[in-house]
Amino acid sequence: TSGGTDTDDATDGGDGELTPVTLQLQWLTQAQFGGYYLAQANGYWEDLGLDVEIIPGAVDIVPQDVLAAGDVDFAIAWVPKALASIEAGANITNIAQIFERSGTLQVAWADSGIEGPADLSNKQVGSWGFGNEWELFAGLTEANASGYTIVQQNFDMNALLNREIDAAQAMTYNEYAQLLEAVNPETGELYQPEDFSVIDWNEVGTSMLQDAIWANTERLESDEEYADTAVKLIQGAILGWIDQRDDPQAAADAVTAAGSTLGTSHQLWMANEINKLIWPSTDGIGHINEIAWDATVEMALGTKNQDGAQVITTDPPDTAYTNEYVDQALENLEADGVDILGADYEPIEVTLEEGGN
Amino acid sequence: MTGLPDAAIATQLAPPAERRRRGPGDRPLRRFIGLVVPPIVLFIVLVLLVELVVVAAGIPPFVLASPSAIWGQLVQYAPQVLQATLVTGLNALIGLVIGAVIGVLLAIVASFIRAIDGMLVPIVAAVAVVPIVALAPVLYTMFGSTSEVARIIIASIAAFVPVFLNTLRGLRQVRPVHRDLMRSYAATPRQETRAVTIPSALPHFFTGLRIASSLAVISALVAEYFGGPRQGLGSAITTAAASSAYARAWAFVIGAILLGLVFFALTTVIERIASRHR
Amino acid sequence: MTTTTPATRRARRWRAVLWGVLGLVALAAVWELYKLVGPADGWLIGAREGVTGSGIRLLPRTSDQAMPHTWEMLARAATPVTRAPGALPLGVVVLLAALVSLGIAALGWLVGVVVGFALALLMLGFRIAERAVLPFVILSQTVPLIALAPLIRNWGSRLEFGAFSWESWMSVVIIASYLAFFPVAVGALRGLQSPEAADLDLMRSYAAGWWTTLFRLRLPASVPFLIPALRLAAANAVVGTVVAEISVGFSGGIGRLILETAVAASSDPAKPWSPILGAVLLGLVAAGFVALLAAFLSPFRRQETAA
Amino acid sequence: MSTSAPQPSAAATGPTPPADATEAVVVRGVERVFTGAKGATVTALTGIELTVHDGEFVSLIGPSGCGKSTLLRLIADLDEPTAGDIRVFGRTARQARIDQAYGIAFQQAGLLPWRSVAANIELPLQLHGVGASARRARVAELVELVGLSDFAKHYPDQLSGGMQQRVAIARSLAESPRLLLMDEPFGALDEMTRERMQTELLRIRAETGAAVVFVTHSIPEAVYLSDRVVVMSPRPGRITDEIDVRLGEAAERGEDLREDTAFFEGVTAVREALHGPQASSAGAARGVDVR
Amino acid sequence: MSTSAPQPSAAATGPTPPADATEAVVVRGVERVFTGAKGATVTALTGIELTVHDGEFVSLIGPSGCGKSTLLRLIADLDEPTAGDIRVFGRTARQARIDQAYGIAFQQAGLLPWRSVAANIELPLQLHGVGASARRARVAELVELVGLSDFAKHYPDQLSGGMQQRVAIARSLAESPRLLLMDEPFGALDEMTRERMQTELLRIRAETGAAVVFVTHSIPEAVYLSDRVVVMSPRPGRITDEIDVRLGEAAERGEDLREDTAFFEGVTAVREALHGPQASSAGAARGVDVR
Ligand SMILES: Nc1ncnc2c1ncn2[C@@H]1O[C@H](COP(=O)(O)OP(=O)(O)OP(=O)(O)O)[C@@H](O)[C@H]1O
Ligand SMILES: Nc1ncnc2c1ncn2[C@@H]1O[C@H](COP(=O)(O)OP(=O)(O)OP(=O)(O)O)[C@@H](O)[C@H]1O
Ligand SMILES: [Mg+2]
Ligand SMILES: [Mg+2]
Repeated sequence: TSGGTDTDDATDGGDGELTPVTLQLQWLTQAQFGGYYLAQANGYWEDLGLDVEIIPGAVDIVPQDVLAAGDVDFAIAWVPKALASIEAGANITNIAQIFERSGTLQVAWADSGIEGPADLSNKQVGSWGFGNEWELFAGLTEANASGYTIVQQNFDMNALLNREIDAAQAMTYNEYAQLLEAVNPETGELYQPEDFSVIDWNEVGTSMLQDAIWANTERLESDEEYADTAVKLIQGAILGWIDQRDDPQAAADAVTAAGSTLGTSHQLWMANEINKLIWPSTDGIGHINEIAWDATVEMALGTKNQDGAQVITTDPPDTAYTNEYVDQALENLEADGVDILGADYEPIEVTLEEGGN
Repeated sequence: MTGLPDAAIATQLAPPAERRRRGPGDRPLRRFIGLVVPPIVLFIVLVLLVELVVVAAGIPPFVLASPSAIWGQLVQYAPQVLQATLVTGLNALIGLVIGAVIGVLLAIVASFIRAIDGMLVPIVAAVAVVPIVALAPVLYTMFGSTSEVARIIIASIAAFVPVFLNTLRGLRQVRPVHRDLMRSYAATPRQETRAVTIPSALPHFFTGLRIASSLAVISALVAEYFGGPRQGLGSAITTAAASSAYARAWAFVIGAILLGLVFFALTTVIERIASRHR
Repeated sequence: MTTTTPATRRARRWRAVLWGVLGLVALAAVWELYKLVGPADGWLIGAREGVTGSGIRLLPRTSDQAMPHTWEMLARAATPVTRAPGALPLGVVVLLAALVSLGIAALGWLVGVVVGFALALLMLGFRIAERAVLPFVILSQTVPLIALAPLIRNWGSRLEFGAFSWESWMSVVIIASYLAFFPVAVGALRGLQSPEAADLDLMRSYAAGWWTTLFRLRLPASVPFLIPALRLAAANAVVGTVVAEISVGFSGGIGRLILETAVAASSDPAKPWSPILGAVLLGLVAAGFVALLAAFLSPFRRQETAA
Repeated sequence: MSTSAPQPSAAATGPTPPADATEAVVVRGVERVFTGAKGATVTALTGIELTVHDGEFVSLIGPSGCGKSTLLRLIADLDEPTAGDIRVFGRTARQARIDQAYGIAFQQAGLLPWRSVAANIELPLQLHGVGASARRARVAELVELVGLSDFAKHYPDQLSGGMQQRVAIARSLAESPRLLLMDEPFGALDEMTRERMQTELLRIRAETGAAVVFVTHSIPEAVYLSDRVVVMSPRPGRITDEIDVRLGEAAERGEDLREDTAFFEGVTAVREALHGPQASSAGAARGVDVR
Repeated sequence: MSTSAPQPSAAATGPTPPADATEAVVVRGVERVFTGAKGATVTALTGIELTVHDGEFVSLIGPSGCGKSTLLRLIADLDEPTAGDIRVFGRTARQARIDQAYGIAFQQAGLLPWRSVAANIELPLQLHGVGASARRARVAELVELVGLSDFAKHYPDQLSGGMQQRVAIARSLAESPRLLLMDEPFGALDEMTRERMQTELLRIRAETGAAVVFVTHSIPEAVYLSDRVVVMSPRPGRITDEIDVRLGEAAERGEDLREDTAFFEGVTAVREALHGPQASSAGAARGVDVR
């Protein structure tokens, strides 16, 4: 674990009165949120005087709306989706951009000849919907692709494996692993990365910002204690993420202990892949890069989905993000000598087992 | 006797009982007004109430869309709503037909062969309680997720249960006096089936069909949440809701409600015609 | 009248069970048989050359991924969920989750029954209410749950007083009851209206009031209508619970397991079948409970057997 | 024509004031008009004048739709007249109902299927707060009276139609009413059971001494049972004749009475009052009876 | 005691061989034993000897459960005897059914509710392949015969009970059978409609000249209609008496016959055969009738 964090800087910790906080995730308990579970398991938040309840997401849960409605104190959400909610009237602020890179891929068979978004023209393209499709549409728009058909993608990758669709949406840390855990009936062995060709939106240049911590704008402004809590929440979470960086297995174990039934190797793969999205960090984990933000906003304004709907039609308000709280948390941590950049981070090698088990 | 046989029937409104309660001289127009006006009045009151609450309490649109906003979206997206309704409606219709045909065929077989009936009991009971959400992903894998087949199958499974149970009950409810009559005419089994068994079972079949119609619509719609081509109401609702466009989501929901209403009304009319002389 | 002795009745029940088991075995046999003889990629018609995913598949694929062997499903249920030390067999996890869901479904059923009954009483008492409300009771079931889930969640979370605070399972209960109340409202109304005019005249001749008539006549008379309604409500409550767990989120139940194991469909195809079968079992158990309840109410169901 | 003044055959009953408490039922100038959905009206009864003396057995007979049931329902206050006045033991019909001054039985026995024979009989007692032990005692008396002591614990579906009717009669007697109202109580029974039930009813009535208003379609039944037969005719429903047929003291009337000449004479008298003096033959019988 | 040899009252019927085709129905030594669920047996009929001559009207009367319906069903070959032999116009019952030698009507009119009156009446013709125009002609005759010409296009639910029964009778006459089997066809009708229907039946029968086996509970009905009344008694079901009551040529019997002394004598004779010579009074009437 990262050095010296569990020592002192707990300002008002220890005297029993913990502030209750609720944090809404955007999907089920899994290593995608490992940092939060580690922060909880290792008592970082408790040390800071917070009693954080982590609430897993579900199919119809829109975390940023839950937050805006006042049902929870903080929420994890992707930026483009949150921008849409802000335009719909949600009064929320991005206070920490945990993931620096996008984890979304469009995967095709290696023999399909699909190398970039332009090749998706006239193809059957899988997508999950639920607001997870904007990078895909941005890529398609930018490459002037046409004639493609969007197919609602299931939770599994069978549509691609059965060659019903030409390219499937996949997160590096989840669905992509599902492909590599499946047995190739021709060889009797697991599929190999060489069997697939991958479009990475980070490389194409239409990646958008993903997992961020969101807070209620109004409360940030009017409620000092809430603002204080925001800092502590970020600070504790960062410690958790650092633990995951240093020991992905610990993260995998923590989420399994929290009730996830994903296979063991799959879980570890996910923890490792998530690390790659965070580390090494350019400005310190959580700091919102203005250029990346503006790029995301610009694409959100310019992209239309198959119904012709846009993510947003006008620029988001200035309150849509702030580095005020994350910077303070980073400052506190740096003072304790915590490595918030992970400059020499190296991912581990994970071997996927059949079925992810 | 089986898992849920009478359930489906007994809990539905019985038009004949309703009819008998009315006085002799009740004119159709009056009856129509009596039937239609109260719900419409209630509907208008509810809509106004919601609008008032939303406006007065300043409820944000991502919590509850105001009726006026929904109407606005409905007008704006009318072509899409219509298109999506047609797609889902067609799936539901085909599913309903397939489910009804299989239900009737199996009911006929079960009415002839007791063993088959006994074997179908647990299967039908299980099919009656299986959540669609659980079945959908599996069916997409089996039948592919680029065609509407899996959705149609889900709709037909949902429609199958009430049609099967009601038809089977109907086939068993041939009155003994009619059986005796047929025997006294030395009628062949075929003649008996044609002249007595099928006409006796017909109203029961249509009752089953009416129940099945609503189930087929809602099942075809829910199945869209989990895969398949993205054209129907279910996909549109999820997509809109996920981007916090709740007013748009509700515009599609209204399409869903209207679709359910049309199916229900049509099958009710058919049922009434079929059981007119009873 | 045909009199049935307990012995013959028991024999008949055993025969029913036997046939039921045979039916399940036959179903499994059909599954395996089709898997054996069916084309691996199913039967696809109208596929266009070079267009991925075109055509309509009329017969399902038989690949292990699409149709795992029945014994593989069973074997998967017997092996632990994950390789994590101390992990329970998948089947046990499913059963535990099913138990949790059963509790929630039972609560949802109860709420649904109470609400449904209250509505039925309202409609019984006021004819105008029946005319105005009944169409909406029917319409309510065509509203997709997804449209309501956020509303229920949000409004629930606003209810907070004293030590009480809204938990996610309560949203699940509400959604389950939303599906459960419908058959009860319709069935109870018909049951309460079932006494004949002569019976009502009799009560009037005794100068019995509305409530006395309700308790002494209408309620007992409604039982035969109520039992199937309750059974349907139980099935609906289970379906509602599973859907709600997936939709608005609740950990620990069978719905969540369905969602979680769905991702294994590509790589561990037997795994998702366990919670699916668990959900079916759950529905059957719920129906069984109502059957038990029906047995307790059997004195009020004499007219059914007599009819 | 319609209000042909009734000629009560029992002594000492001039046109007394309606409040005379010695009469079981006094109906004065009663009319009942039903209003249909679109304002069409059906005159079910008009100008009804009827007095039933205490302890008297009066049958109402007439073709279907002549208003027999309607008249009985008016007396029982299950329905209200559009004109006229009804007194039961000197009280208004409504008050009489509330006071439980009458017992009533219908064509369908109308037993509650979920209650045993005993529980069905004690229903009215229970509703009026009679204590459990008093109820038990009364029920024992009543099942004895109708000859069903061995069946007290049985349920209606275990009884034959005739036995069910006996239970219904026992129930109508539960509160020892001085007036029994019966609307074709034996209409659903087969003829032999029916004859037995008629004999029983006479015996019960002799034991209780109650007045009875009895609706029937059957001429022999009316003649066999009644002190007086009131003949009604439809469109609009009115009383056309009253025939005194007292064949003898109720308790002494046995089965053999049915083979008595006086009985056949009574039957013939009522038949003629109903059909007119020349018995109509095939031609008239072919008249269409639309429901 | 059980097989008291019947003494047919019509002339010229000694113990002829069973195959005598001049007799409508010949029942010889018939027994019917039902086997219950756990092997218990019910002897519904035993030692039945009965001959119905061509054109004769025979009523079966007896208390509930004495096997009247069972006997009729055996003659109709809707059920089979466990012993004995039944001939209908010299053929076996089965052959007679296949040859459509009889028409049948039940207590429930048993019309098919989804067929109009005309379509109900033509049902047997249709089943036996009679051409459409021939059917139409025959149906026209039959609705005329039962006085329902104006109602041919109506549906059963639009008719009164009496009209429905007339349709059922028309249907049973469709193929001009020489034998009519009727199981309480008027049992569900009210008494006045019933009397009218009886008169009609006599007329129809006179026009067609068919033999009739008629099951009834009603003594006056049996006496009014029949040439001969066969009295049965239960446990086990057997024939105890046969009474010749021919009141006159069927066609000439009118309503006034019901007020005739001969009629009352017939009623008394049948009553005594049923109940024993001393008409039983209250005590016996109280006997329990379990279904
Ligand atoms: N609730 C009602 N509304 C309208 N008309 C009615 C109502 N009740 C009875 N009538 C009419 O009043 C007339 C008399 O009916 P009632 O039932 O008293 O006849 P009834 O003599 O008892 O006939 P039945 O012998 O068939 O029982 C009939 O024409 C009937 O249609
Ligand atoms: N299918 C059957 N199985 C067993 N027992 C039967 C069956 N049909 C009739 N019985 C018995 O045979 C006896 C005669 O019955 P049947 O119906 O012929 O009497 P019935 O004289 O027509 O009586 P009712 O006047 O009530 O119609 C009864 O004891 C009855 O219980
Ligand atoms: Mg009446
Ligand atoms: Mg019978």
